[in-house]
Amino acid sequence: MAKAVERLKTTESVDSNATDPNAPSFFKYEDRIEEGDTAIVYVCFGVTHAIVVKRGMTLAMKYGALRHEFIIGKPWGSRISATAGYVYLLRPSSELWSRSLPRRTQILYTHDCALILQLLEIKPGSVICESGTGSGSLSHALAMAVAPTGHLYTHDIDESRTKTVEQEFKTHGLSEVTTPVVQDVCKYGFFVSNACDGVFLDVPAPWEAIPHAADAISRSRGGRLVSFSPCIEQVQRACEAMRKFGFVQIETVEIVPRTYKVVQQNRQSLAEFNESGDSLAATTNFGGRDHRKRKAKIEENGAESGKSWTLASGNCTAITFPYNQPTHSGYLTHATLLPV
Amino acid sequence: MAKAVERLKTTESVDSNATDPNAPSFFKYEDRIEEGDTAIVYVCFGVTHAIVVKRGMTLAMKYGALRHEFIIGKPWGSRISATAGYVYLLRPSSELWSRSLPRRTQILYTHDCALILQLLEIKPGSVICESGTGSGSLSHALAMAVAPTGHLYTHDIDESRTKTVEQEFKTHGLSEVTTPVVQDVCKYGFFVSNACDGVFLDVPAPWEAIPHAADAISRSRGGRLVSFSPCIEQVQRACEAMRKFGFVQIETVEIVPRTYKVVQQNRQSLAEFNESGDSLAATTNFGGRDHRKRKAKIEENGAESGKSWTLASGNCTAITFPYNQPTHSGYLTHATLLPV
Amino acid sequence: MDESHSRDSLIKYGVFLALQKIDGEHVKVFRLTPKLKISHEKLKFDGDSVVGKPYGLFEIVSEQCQPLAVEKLIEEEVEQASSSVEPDAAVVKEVLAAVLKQTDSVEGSTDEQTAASPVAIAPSALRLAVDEARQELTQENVLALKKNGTTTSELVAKLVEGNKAYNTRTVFSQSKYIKRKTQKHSDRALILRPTLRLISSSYYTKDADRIANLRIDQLGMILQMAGIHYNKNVVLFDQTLGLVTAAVVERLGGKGKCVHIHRGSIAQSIPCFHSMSFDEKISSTFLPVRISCLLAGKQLPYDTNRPNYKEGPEEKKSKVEEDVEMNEVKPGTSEGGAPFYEVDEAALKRRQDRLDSEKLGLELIDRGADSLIIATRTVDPVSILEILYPKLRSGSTVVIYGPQLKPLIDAYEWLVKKNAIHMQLVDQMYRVQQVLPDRTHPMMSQHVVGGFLLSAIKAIPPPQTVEIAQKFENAD
Amino acid sequence: MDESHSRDSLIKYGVFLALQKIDGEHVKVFRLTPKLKISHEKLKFDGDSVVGKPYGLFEIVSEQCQPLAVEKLIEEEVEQASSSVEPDAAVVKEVLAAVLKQTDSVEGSTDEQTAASPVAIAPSALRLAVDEARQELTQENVLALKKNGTTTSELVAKLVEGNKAYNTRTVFSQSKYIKRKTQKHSDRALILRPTLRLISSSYYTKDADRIANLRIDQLGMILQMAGIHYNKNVVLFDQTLGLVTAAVVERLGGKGKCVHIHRGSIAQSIPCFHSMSFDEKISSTFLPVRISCLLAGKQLPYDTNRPNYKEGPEEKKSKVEEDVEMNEVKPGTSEGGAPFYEVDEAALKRRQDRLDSEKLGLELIDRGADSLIIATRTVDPVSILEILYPKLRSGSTVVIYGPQLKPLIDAYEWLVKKNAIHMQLVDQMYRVQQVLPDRTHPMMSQHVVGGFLLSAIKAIPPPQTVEIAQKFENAD
Repeated sequence: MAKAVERLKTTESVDSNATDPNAPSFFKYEDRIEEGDTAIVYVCFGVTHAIVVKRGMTLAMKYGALRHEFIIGKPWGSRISATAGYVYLLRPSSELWSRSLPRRTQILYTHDCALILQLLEIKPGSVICESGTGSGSLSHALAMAVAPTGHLYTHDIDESRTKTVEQEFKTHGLSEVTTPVVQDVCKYGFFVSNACDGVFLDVPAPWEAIPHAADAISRSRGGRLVSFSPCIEQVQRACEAMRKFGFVQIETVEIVPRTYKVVQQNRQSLAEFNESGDSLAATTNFGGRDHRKRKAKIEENGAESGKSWTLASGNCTAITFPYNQPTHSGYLTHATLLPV
Repeated sequence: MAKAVERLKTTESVDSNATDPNAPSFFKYEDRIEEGDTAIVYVCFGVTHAIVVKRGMTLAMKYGALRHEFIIGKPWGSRISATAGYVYLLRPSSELWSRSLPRRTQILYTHDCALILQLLEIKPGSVICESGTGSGSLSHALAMAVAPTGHLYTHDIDESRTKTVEQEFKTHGLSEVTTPVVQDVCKYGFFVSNACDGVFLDVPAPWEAIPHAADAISRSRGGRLVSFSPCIEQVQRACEAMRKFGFVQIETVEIVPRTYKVVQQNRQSLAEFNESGDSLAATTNFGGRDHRKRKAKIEENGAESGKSWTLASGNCTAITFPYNQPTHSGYLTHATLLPV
Repeated sequence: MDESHSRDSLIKYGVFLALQKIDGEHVKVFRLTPKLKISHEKLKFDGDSVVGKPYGLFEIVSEQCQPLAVEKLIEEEVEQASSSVEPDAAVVKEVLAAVLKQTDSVEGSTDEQTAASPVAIAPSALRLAVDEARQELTQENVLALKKNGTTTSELVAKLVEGNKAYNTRTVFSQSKYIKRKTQKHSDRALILRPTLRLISSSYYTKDADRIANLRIDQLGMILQMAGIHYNKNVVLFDQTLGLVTAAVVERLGGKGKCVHIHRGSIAQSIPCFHSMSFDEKISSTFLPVRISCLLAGKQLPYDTNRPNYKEGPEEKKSKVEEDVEMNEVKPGTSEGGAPFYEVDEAALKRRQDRLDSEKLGLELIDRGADSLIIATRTVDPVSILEILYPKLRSGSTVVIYGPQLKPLIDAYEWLVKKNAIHMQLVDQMYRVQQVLPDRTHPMMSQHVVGGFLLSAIKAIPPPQTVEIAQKFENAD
Repeated sequence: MDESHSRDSLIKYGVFLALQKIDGEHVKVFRLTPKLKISHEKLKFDGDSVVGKPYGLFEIVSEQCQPLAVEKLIEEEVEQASSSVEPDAAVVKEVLAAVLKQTDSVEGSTDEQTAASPVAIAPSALRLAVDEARQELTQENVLALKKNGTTTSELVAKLVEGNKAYNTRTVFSQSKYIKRKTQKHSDRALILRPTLRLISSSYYTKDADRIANLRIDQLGMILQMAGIHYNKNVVLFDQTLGLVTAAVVERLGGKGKCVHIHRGSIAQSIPCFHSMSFDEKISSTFLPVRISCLLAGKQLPYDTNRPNYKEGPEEKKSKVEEDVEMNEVKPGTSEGGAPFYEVDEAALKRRQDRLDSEKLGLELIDRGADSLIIATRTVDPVSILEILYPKLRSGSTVVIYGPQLKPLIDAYEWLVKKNAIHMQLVDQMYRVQQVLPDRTHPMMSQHVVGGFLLSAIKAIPPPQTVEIAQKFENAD
């Protein structure tokens, strides 16, 4: 096939540590943190750092310095003091990794990732093709879902991204189930042909990649295709291409998430209001002049800001927070290719 | 102007009763129902009938027959027995009228009407052009908002619709503030030029009507344009036309409403569940085998079904109901034409 | 995955099937038994006719299923696509021209008006005429044609011919009419192995209340926030007919544990789980544990003389019947549908197996699971947290799903007091788009119910700061 | 409407203005006073420079406002439209070619890659490079250019030239970059008379909390469900800074009554109402009534020695200051900002006027209003219903808006017990769409807070059915 010739570059995965059950891995479930483990340092809601624990290293963050020495041997989930405050040490998960990873590109929101996995009908043993790799956020979620017997082929046109995610997979014990590929799938198709159970596309012109996706999917098993696009025009062209290449069950959906904060609900009667005004805000204690600054502060603390207050039992309510939220990320178009 | 020549047909309004303060009218606020009044017979949530009260007439509806005789002289808001149940007699409002009117076309939802009025910046004294008239649902809302000193020109290509709405306006005391016109605004423009404060378009090809809308709007006062379209492709073309014809503040919005039902909230502990199962549904007493039928019954009673139960104070919650709801009607694109 | 796919490539009796009409809205999940008459969205066929055929696309002629090549769909699509390169108006004119040529019964008076009618949609231009009244083909004609094996597209053409009102319609109503008629008489269907996506869709549109309104996107969020993957130890309370249980067990892929907390003596009312027909290896991670054992704090023996819970008699009976209809029963075992008093040897063996699994499950709970999922419909999550949260390993994930906000707010308060971190309370709107040339817009109406999701991570209560302070000179 | 529009066609001191940048996101509403320096979304100009000019479109050069003809915008639009008839790729290539031709400082290595790069958007293709770091034009350069009167489009061209990273960007980030830069340096603005739409938008994006999250679509629903039009008698409790009051008063058009229930001795904290600058005729329907009178059940005299409510001292002070900044004070009167101890003649006259209005208002309440609107933020609607609902005429409309669901559920229960009918509890999602060729999608993020709306109609308690039964032979 022309494909093999045109293929730009494949980075072969090294599976040195994959057979060692004690090697660092996202799948390890020891009680205590060991050297070489990837740990998520949870500073506060929305602020996390991923580190590979190594003696002699120090993490500098919002709450000061944290020497890795003091992390080793601590139980997962521990609270630990840094020089200027305390943090928590958490096990890596694909959700926490996507919050903590070094962003090289815009990444998919957790709610989109979660639905993509469902729409791909992914499970251990699935063979999945992805493009583009980007920052590897979804790639991690896909790799963890297909492990230990499936495989993820993740494609990107940018070699540096591919190299980085390959190194991350190695560090996270995911090398055996992943193959990062430098390849423009719109032009040259996927690394495998007639082999996979699902294809995920996050590319500018998905319609160009759809014939290649059809080719990558196993003919005997059939498979699923999911395409993510921000603009409706991309969706229109993608749907047309899917119909043309024999996909069925074509459907386009979108998610608009809403996050809440739990706060005290302060209600007052008309008489109370007449007496003392609404200086007591409806639900929170911010408001008035400086509320923008206070809002920012609360936002930083995020959904957990409630913790700093005494929540009177049973008298709580949830308010939409923050006031400004994502209202669109992209449309997810999904379809089935039947076996032949 | 060519316009005057091409104009197809104008139905001149007869304002015989408009000067009589006791004439039937949507603006009348007498205590009791008089002969000739339009009354809304409220059967149950979602079922209303608009009647013109006239001795000798009888309304046949779900709860049997209701002779108009017994309506005359009753206070507005009364509950009255028909032959097979009781109903309420309500004053007409544009919201109740739009629920009760004889539908000749699909009509706009209340939430869309409400926003359209805001986006038109309508008020008593405004001069508004509308197309199409359709069933006259929005026309009534517009006419009531511009009264007593403004005017509504409502255009439709279908003469029978125009005739019907003209008759309705007469019956409802709105003749003086309205002029229904049989005219294709996409081809021949509006009945007035350089005169109005706002234009509302609900036509298949709004981009064809937009230059005419610009012409209809007062040059010295400027004005507002609102266009309703179900499909995004219509919106794209409309926006392009608006920019081309000098509109500013062009924005497209959509509303997705959500209706709730208030029900008892039944919560059980794990031990209670273990003992007796979840035969007690989460929030309502429907469920199990026949729940589809019961659901239908509840739906009929609508939001007020709570009334038939004893609502234990403070233990209520609101659930999304019905399960299936409108999720799209159309996009509203609005814009400003500045005075010159 | 490969094994299970290649293992049984042909449809046979006893399997669960997911049936969906092409362009249909609902998925039907059912178990194929002999002599079954299947009826779904105006589609009718003999179940026997699919036996021995591969899963995939079928055409139904005279109530018999015949496999159909996907190429057929592609051909039609290419034809349609090549004509839709032109603006919609052209397509419509073609259709109209074809209709006018083929039939003499059309009144010609309004042709011109229609041909010149605008291309796009305006609600006000939509006439609400009653179709059936103007339809010249009678219902009997239609049935007769279908019996004779007329194909759907032929049939639709005939219907369009027979409909006098057709050419007085606007384009919107015309295309809607064609689509509606095609849908109604379409005799093409997909018959597939049930997957979580299909089962979830089937129950959500048919019976959202019984699965606590759990939608596929929120099911995905449960798995994502709980961090489910192979080799994970999960404890689960599931009031979603086994939907969440099935999703967790599938993601474990045969390695790890899914402790399923259930009422009564055996795990029942989990048709979604059964529909997945997991093989023995995958099922091995499914460990049902009785609530009564949890409440008692130890494993209880089976009380054969007195079931340790009461059935709410009629209500429960009719439920069992319904569940049978819904194929809740796992094929090849008597679980679920069997009487509760078992006497034979095999039954005793099964009971011992259950006790063994339960023991494993209870041990895991005591040792500390890595994830707790509560997918509740009526049960207060706090009453579950009180029993299970203290036993979780530190750093484990907690995910609570429920159709009501208030119980989750209470759970939020409870977790705050236990120093849980990374807490998020979310819901989401989920909307399907119609994507068609010049007719792209969100679906006009759809199921909108859903639930709320609370997620958190269990943290260890703070260590004595003294200990740390000794190590740092500049400690705060 | 005509009078008010033609009355003052030129901007003068003392008027309220609504300022919005072209392509800007926020509306700023403020009162024009002499020597005001206006600053809004990176826009800066002398307020004095707009005095004596007509409302409309302005270009700001060297901090001075110059009226700009709309034709200018149209011309540019036509130019842009004619080029965007081509697919996006062509536009991009043109832009790139132009950039490459004009500048020597661009590293050529990645040109080809960019030119061949895909046309549309993919998030994963978005590089998160820091713009400023790669920008060769310094901030000083930019400011100098602006001082020299360089136009926005010229400036953007220069910035694009100076940005080395420009041609390594994807189209998405390119167009985003141009848009961002254009917005940042755009010196065009609309200066308009405040309208409810503009005021509503201004407060919603800036201070949603203070107007109880009331969005324009929900404001519209309040008016629609309450059935507000000329000659209607309305009683209103307003915790939305006067937004709902202003909307009702405008719709009454000078005929009818709007009884505004307020705390304290005078109606305050209603900047939205004041920003509308209603003339005397329109304002005549505005009848403020003190809550204390309602609670007492009669009109109370003004207690000049002791204001009958306490200010929450600091908090209230800073609020007053802020409100002054926000031009809450009605021009030409001392209301709102004035001290509470009034001694002079004019003050006594105003007090008498207020007492007269209040008397009218109280009389209307007792006679029975046609509509009750409760737009609440913190106050329990039931505590208002208890006082006002019994006095409403039968058949009148009741609309309750609030940012929280629970108080509305309680109000729902209360109204059910009073036999209210036609009850609806709703909320709605409101989303802005970006509509651009090949880049159409809902806005990526926006303000999402809102509230809930409960509406009902007061019905007369059922008449004795005996009375009716006598009249019908076949009565049920």
